[in-house]
Amino acid sequence: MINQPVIIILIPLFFAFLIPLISVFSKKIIKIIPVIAAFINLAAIIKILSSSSRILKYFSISGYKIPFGINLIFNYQIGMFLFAINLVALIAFLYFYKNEFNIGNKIAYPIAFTLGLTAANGMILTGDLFNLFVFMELAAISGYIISSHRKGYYSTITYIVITSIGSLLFLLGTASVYNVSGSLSLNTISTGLQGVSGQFIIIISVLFIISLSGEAELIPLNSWVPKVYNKTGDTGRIFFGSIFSSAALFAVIKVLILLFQGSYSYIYEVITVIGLITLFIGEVVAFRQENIKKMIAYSSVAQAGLIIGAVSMAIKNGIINKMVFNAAIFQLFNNIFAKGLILLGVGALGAYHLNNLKNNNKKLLASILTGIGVLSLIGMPPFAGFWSKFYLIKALVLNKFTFFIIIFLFSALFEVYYYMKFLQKLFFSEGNKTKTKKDISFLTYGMMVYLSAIILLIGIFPNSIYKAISDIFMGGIL
Amino acid sequence: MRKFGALIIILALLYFLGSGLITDLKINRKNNLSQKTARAYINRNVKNPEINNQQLHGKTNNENTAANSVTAVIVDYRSMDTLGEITVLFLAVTGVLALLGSSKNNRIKLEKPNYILKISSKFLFPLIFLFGFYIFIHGHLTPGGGFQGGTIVAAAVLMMYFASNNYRVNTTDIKILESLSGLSFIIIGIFGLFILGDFLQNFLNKGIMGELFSAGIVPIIYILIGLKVSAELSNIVKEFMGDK
Amino acid sequence: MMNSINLSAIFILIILLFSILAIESKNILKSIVFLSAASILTALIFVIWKAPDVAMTEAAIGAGLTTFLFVLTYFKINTIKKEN
Amino acid sequence: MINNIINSWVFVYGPLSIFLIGLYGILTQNNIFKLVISINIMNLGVNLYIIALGYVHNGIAPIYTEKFKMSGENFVDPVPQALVLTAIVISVAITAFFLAVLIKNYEKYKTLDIEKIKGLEND
Repeated sequence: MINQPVIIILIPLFFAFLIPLISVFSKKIIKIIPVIAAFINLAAIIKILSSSSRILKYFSISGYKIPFGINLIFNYQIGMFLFAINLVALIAFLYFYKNEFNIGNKIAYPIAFTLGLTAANGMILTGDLFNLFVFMELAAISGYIISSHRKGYYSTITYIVITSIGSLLFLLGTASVYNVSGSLSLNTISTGLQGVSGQFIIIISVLFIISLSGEAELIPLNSWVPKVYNKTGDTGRIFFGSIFSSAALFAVIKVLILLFQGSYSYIYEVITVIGLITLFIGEVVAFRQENIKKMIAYSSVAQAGLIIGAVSMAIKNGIINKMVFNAAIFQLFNNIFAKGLILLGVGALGAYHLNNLKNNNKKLLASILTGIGVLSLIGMPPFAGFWSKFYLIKALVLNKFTFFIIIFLFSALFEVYYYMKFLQKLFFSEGNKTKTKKDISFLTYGMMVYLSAIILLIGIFPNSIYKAISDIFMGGIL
Repeated sequence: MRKFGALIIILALLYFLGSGLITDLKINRKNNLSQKTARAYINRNVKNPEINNQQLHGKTNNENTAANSVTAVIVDYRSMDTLGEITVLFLAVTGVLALLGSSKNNRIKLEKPNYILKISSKFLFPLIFLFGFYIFIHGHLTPGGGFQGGTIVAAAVLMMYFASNNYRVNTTDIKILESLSGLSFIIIGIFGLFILGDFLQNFLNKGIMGELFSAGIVPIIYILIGLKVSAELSNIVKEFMGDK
Repeated sequence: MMNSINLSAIFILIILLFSILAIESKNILKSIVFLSAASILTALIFVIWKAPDVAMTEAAIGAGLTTFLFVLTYFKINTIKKEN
Repeated sequence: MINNIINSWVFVYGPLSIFLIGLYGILTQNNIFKLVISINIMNLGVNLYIIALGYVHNGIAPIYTEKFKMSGENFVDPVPQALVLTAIVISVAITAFFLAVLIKNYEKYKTLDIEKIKGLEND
């Protein structure tokens, strides 16, 4: 009974609702509430993981079976994903607890972060199209609040306008799908859509892709990304870069696979092109940035493009090329940790601009740990990112996706160059400005060490993790 | 120039969307529901699909006895959406609080509140309040429910703000109310999880359709939603009036 | 021949007109009023289309509360403007 | 024939054009207030579109009463109504937050014009 995955959504939700009540009595305790929520959530995930299988299972809510009630999808692999995301969230909350709690309103931001975690978990778990919309809106609103954390009001406005367009398009698509197929459950829609004209499918897929591209940082609705990353706080950046974007990418993959079931090849061809364009443009623009926050933002956009491009490349005529698909999922998984570590490091070092960076012996350990994240992201051995990129290239070469490989390698060159520039400045630059930021706390060091240990562990035992998360929708289509 | 370009984009989109959607949407509107999940929601036969053409109003059944089908969908069949929805509202209100709470501005002062409004608000306030409560208590029988009733309560609060420059809403009460009603929603859901095995499953006696005390947890949840929404929207009104 | 569909066709045309006016009008207060009117008409269409629940919500939230929030924001902006 | 044209206007093209007018507003307007209004207009269009999808010819409101008490009545579809109810509440939540950000933004930059704010923004 307690093994229902709905618990993973409910725990942070419960604590978020608890915060106003607690604030009446004491404002000091609020600080620790998000940490407690994420911690209990992690424990719950481990408990549920221990009794789950690798086959995709549907869990009904309010007692009505598919397609009548809302359902959650869960299996071991999705549980691993949730574990990763909640772990990074716990670390982000700890960072917030230590460094950023005193900025801004002391009730609203803890609530926004806690509910952001709820939304991310919900986006990953839900098996219902409209429920996905609700969780996307929840993620969006907590994103709005988080992005206004350091008074970046104009970036928040851009973000609101763009994601509102996206969410309305999603609503249009959802309602049309319901009218034609007669249900809202992801796994029954595909049968309901049989015998529908190709034009309708094109419109629906365009609506879904455009609307989901807002949260998932893909072209065309991603122009908010650099602005928001530039203006939000450190915790907010970890949230956007590591938690929201991964959850949204997961939701995109879920819709692509469970809703369209791999048929309608042209959709996937178009998405591959979108992904590759996003990848290339992201890397090229990131290459030209001097502002590190914006550089990471564009790099994050590029990663999203790579993952979605590879996933849709893997699907052809209702058959999924398992090698490419699993490698892309592995890349998504590693990205959660690598980007979390980099953003944590950037926040801890206060390294926001390339010209202000300088070699600081006191913070050498933090620099090295950030370097581990960067090396993992650009795919250097022996870190986790190397293996996912290696598997991806191997799979692409074996399947002769030449065009993809060319663009991938070409943009990887840009990526390696600008991240190397970042590392070079971090370790060897004398720096022209003497700006001292307060010392990095022991807790922050601990979190960074922890994340880099995970990255290193995945790097040493890539196969076990790869196997643990492969065939993520087993039983759904694979 | 920009307007002209935008106009062309809009027209192209209208053609693209309209022509693509219109063929499959069955716009003659006949026999629209036969293939949909909505058919089962209306007939209340999700659990026993073979039962058809029975009298529902004035009788009991083991699935859902809310006379209003929209309420049945919102609070029972798709109740997870509603939980998400009130969370969205809760979060937005918290955000408004965070932003406007730190605002330098003072309360919007009316130069001289309308005399008639000032006098009549004293007895209109409880009436509107009661009307709001009526709407959300009868959500499972008549049109309306927690969201509509909550808005009406907030409208009463708004009226009080316009009637007097000295009126204030107690923030602590609002916080406790919204927190407790949200928590109770989750706790009722968890009761369902423990008693029957699914989150938010209806574990109470279903009663007879059309009566006030029927439909199990549906009216309870709708009342909680109503309380939460009224607290939250009153809070929004308060913040936008600049009252601190 | 004024059946419900034809009636709603005309209402939709009026809503379209109001929305164009709301966007193109130079005065913000006028825009708010046009938006509110469009919202009320939408609620009316919902009644015609047998959706009383949604009509109530739209009238209470869409036309009522949202309009008030707009107007209050407009007042606030004006007070800030005057202070400077 | 004429019925078909009216039907397609009422159920698809009319709501879609209201939605797209809102989009036009977002593309052309510089005033942030107008952007909020445009988003609300888009919302109206989408809500109309969804309710229209649930409409049934000669249908009645989906509420069981003394008069309509048998299952299998010719009700309109309740699901789109539920979806729109959710969407309206979410939209008012977003509008309220947007307006709050707008006020704070005005306090910061003293203008509502996007182009001017872009000029004032520093990195």
